[in-house]
Amino acid sequence: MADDTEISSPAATLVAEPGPETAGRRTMILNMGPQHPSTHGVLRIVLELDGETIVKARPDIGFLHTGIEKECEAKFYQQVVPLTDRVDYLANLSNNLCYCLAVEKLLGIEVPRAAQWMRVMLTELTRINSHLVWLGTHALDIGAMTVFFYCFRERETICKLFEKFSGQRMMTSYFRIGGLALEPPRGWQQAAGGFLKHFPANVDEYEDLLDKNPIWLRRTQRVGQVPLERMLDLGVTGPMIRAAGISWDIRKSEPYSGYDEFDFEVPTRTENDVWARYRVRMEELRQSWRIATQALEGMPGGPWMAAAPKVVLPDREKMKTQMEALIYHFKIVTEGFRVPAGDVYQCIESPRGELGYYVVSDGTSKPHRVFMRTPSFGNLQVLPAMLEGRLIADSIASLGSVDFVLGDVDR
Amino acid sequence: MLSEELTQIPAISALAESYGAAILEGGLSRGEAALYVDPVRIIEICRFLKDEQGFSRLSGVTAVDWHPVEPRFEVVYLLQSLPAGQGGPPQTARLRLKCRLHGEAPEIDSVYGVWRGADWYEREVFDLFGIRFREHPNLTRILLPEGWQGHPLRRDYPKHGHKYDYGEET
Amino acid sequence: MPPLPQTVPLSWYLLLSAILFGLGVAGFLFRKNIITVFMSIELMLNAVNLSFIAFSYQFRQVDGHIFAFFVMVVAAAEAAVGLGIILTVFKNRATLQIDEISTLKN
Amino acid sequence: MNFYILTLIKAGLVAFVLLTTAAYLVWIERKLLAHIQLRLGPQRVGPHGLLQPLADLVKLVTKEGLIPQQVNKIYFLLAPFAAVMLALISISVIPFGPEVEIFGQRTWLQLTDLKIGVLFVLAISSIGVYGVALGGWASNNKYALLGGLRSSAQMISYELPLALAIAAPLLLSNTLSFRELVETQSGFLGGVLGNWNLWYQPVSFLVFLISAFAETNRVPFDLPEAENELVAGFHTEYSSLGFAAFFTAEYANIITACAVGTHIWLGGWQPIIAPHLGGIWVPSLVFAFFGIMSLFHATQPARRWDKYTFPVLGLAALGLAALFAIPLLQPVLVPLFWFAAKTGALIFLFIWIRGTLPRFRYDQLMRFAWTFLFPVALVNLLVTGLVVALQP
Amino acid sequence: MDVILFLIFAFIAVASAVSLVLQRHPISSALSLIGVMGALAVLYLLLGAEFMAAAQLIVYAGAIMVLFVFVIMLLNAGRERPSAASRLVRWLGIPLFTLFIGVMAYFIQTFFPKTLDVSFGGFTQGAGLEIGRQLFTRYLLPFEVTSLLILIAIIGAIVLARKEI
Repeated sequence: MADDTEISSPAATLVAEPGPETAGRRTMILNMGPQHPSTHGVLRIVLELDGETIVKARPDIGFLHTGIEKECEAKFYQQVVPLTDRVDYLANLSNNLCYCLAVEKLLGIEVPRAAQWMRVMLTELTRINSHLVWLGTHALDIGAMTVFFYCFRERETICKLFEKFSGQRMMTSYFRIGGLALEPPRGWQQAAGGFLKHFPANVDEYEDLLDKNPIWLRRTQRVGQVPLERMLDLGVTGPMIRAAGISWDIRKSEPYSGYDEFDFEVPTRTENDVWARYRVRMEELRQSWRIATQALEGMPGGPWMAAAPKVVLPDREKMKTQMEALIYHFKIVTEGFRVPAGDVYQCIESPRGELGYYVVSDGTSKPHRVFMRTPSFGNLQVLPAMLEGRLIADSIASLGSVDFVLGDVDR
Repeated sequence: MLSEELTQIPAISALAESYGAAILEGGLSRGEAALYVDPVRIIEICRFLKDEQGFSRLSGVTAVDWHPVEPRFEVVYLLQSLPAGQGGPPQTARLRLKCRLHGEAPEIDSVYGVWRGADWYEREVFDLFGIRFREHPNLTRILLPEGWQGHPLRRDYPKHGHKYDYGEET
Repeated sequence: MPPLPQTVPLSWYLLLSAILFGLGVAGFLFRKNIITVFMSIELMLNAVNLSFIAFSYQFRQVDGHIFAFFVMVVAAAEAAVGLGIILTVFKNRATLQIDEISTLKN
Repeated sequence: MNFYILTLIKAGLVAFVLLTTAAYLVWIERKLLAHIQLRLGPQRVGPHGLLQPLADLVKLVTKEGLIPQQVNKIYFLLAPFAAVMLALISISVIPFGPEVEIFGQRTWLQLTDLKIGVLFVLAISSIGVYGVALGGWASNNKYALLGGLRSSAQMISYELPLALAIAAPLLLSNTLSFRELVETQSGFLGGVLGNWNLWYQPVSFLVFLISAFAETNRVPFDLPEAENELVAGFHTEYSSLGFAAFFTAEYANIITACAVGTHIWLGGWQPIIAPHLGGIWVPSLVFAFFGIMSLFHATQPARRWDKYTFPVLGLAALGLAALFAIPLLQPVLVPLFWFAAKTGALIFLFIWIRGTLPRFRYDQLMRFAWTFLFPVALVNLLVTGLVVALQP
Repeated sequence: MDVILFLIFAFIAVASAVSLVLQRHPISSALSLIGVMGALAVLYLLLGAEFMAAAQLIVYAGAIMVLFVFVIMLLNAGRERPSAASRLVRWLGIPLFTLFIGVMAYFIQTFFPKTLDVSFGGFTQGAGLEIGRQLFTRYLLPFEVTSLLILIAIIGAIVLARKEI
């Protein structure tokens, strides 16, 4: 055996030169991502390892930065809606909703009750959709393969439902400033009702696979804990903070789109670990189901669009019969609508936490500035605190429990 | 100088009492309170609001560029308090702080010391607007690559990027 | 070339054992890497085991096997402790070269 | 010379059957997992994806074998070879059935019988770690190295409970040869149920199963290749034939482990039910039932293809049933059937577990081996030893 | 047949041992040593020591050498640097080695005449039964003492493996 090839190289070093931060200890730098099965996209985490223990974790983001905020400045207000879909591609309707609410607030438009309820129903389905993807991938990360397929079975139904409504499975862009883009299709009640009827049983099924599974418990309990103060300090929101014991849900504390008319609970846990986040999201699945069922059953009648001719595209029917409607249609499509100057910050509870749109208008038909306060960006800051001092395997579970979407982080 | 409605909000009246001179302007529109404050004293004000008035959360930090106008930049802090409600979810109050900065080498103190969560937001503002945050522990580009030229969210940064500027749209 | 014998003379086994032992000694003396030195010792032990088992065959008794078995056990214990020592030494000195670990003081 | 020819024929046959089984095990696993997960699994290549293994083979062979720049070439190429070779060697001492007469030749359905067959399998499996460790190390990739390190530590640790678990039934059977092991389990408890070691040694069987999961790097112990942590673990850098070799080795190891379990605890090729209760007809009945089911389903095809595939399948099964009913062939085929059925049941367990359980964390895995499995196996061995010693 | 097998595996053993001494990289040396052990296991089989052959593979190749490989991988031990003195030693070494082998061969030929032959199957007690019996009767005390030794080794290894020393 000729041994001409040089074997020892820095890549294979478990025992590197002692770094300045970890004087005396030998560590290895592991570049996790941007292409790694468990970073859920293009997140890169630079891990400094001592054996399999993480000494230091430094997240590196921006690989999916597409400059959506800049792009918004070049679009008319109504043209921004499809862009918001691409921010958090798993909770597109939440983003649609938040943006529409913000602009409606600027415009001072009141959305009809039927549209509000429909929005609530669809955003809750979006939440279910997003949580299902989270549960599936999270379980897959920990090695439970079957849960993934079970979750995607229900997600498929939701996607088909969305397709029925908007013609698109993921990038629905279904909400418009002033209401809904299209009238709901015929037979939508049956379609939505059919899904909602079976869903609780499906959640039980997921729990059957995981809840009492000793390996699952061992992998999730007391993993990924961060002190509550640290979490608040870092601006963590959503299920993460609810799993830490704070019963804060924007749907309750600052109701929007008629959420105060619905009866639901805000699930909380106090353990503040991966397990608690899992439990909180599982409960949220049930609560979302409750809200969606209520919305479906009590769906009020009436128009789907606000009575704001300068903002809302006119009916096809009217356009062909009324001159005025045709003019409005022409003006809205070609030069958009003007929005009074000012700024608003509208936040909603997205599946991941506080989703806020800070929209600044300078009085023209294009937004001067759209800032997206995305939940994943805020939540991801907690990573170093969560990973350091833990094992690599725990980092996978912890990462999954944050439930971030890279589109949401990088925008 | 603050409007009647604004001073009825306890946190703002308390702030006006202690830091009256630092509050330059204030307004309440569409139910949202916003204060323009002196950029020099931003840390003190934030600390006061966090420690005394319960604004324990920083939702985000961003900026707005009013390009031809000077002072050009507005740094916006989105604050939120989370006091526990009576037997229910916390009652939240929101407040916006704004600081105007001049376009020549804009600089402001970092509020990282007050809320750790400001870390990435300030880096993002630095990255996209080129506003420097003094005393920030790691002020580097966060979304764009290290060697990127310019700050894209400035209004004078072409919307189609440098290479593809056809001169039609600005 | 003489024809090969039908059976193997016992002395061949012993000679093989001697050669292996000699090579072990050579490795022990020549090599600078502490792990390789350690492996050379293992080679010598193996060579001795071969002799034991060959003798065991000669006397048609299993006592040789049992001695070889004990040697093996000792080798296992030795490997556990020895490698532990090597790990510790490497942690403190960052080298495996035996001539660089000549002093007890750090 | 007859002996050599026969051995060569048998070796070729065994290698062929084992490799084909390993390839089809992939298909079976994909199908089973798919059905556990409410999917259909492979469907495109051949009826019900039956030619999928062939397609996989063609794909893997014709793919470019990439050797990255930074690897140590010799060991990089040696590792998959060693893995697959060691995986195939250990099958040579495992019998598939009793002594039979084929074309007037009396022979054992086994390559060779070692007096220390069990020890031999243990020895080979303990060396099996080199393929994985070396592959991980030679790849010169951090993920692969971590995978290699994990697997060597894991396999050393689980080797202990495995050996201790095997030792206990050996005390009962008082032999190290697989052939004799199976023969000591002949006879029937109360004249009905097979006199298996499993009934006397349930604890050691469980310990063996768990350790076997760990030794073959299967869920929930598949940490060396945990794709969510270490990308693909030790075979991150392997493609084409290298990857195929590791894959084959893994499945061959599963087959070996299951066969060993069958022989030591489940009575090898001994039937479950005594012959006088109709045990000899069980294979025929099973195949006949399967064939009738297939034919029945062919009348109500769920998919277009089923109209043609199910009758073929059904007729083939009925043919097998008839084959098993021929008295002349029964002495050969029935033991083979039982052996295959028991091994298949264990393999099914392996796949089933993969569809159900998540993965352990590394430290939990080690703690499980040392603080639970090892003491349990040890106590079981002590108790067994005491009982055997105190028996008159 | 016996002779052919012996010669093949003796050659493998010697070649691997030479490779162990001459290879510059510890991993190569370790693999060579595994080769030696594998060849020796086959030779043990030829000598009728079936149990020892299996033990050789399980304990030596399967456990001890895995530990070695593990440590080499863990430390990422690189190629050895030849030191200045080694050339002199090598010049002296080869004659010394030949001398040693020669002397040994002489003694072996003197003490063990050629009449002692080894044929496969000539000794059949090495299959575990006899070893076990001897181990637990005649050699019970040494056996217990080795268990004590192993205990001490375990404790020693644990103490050494602790982080702060």
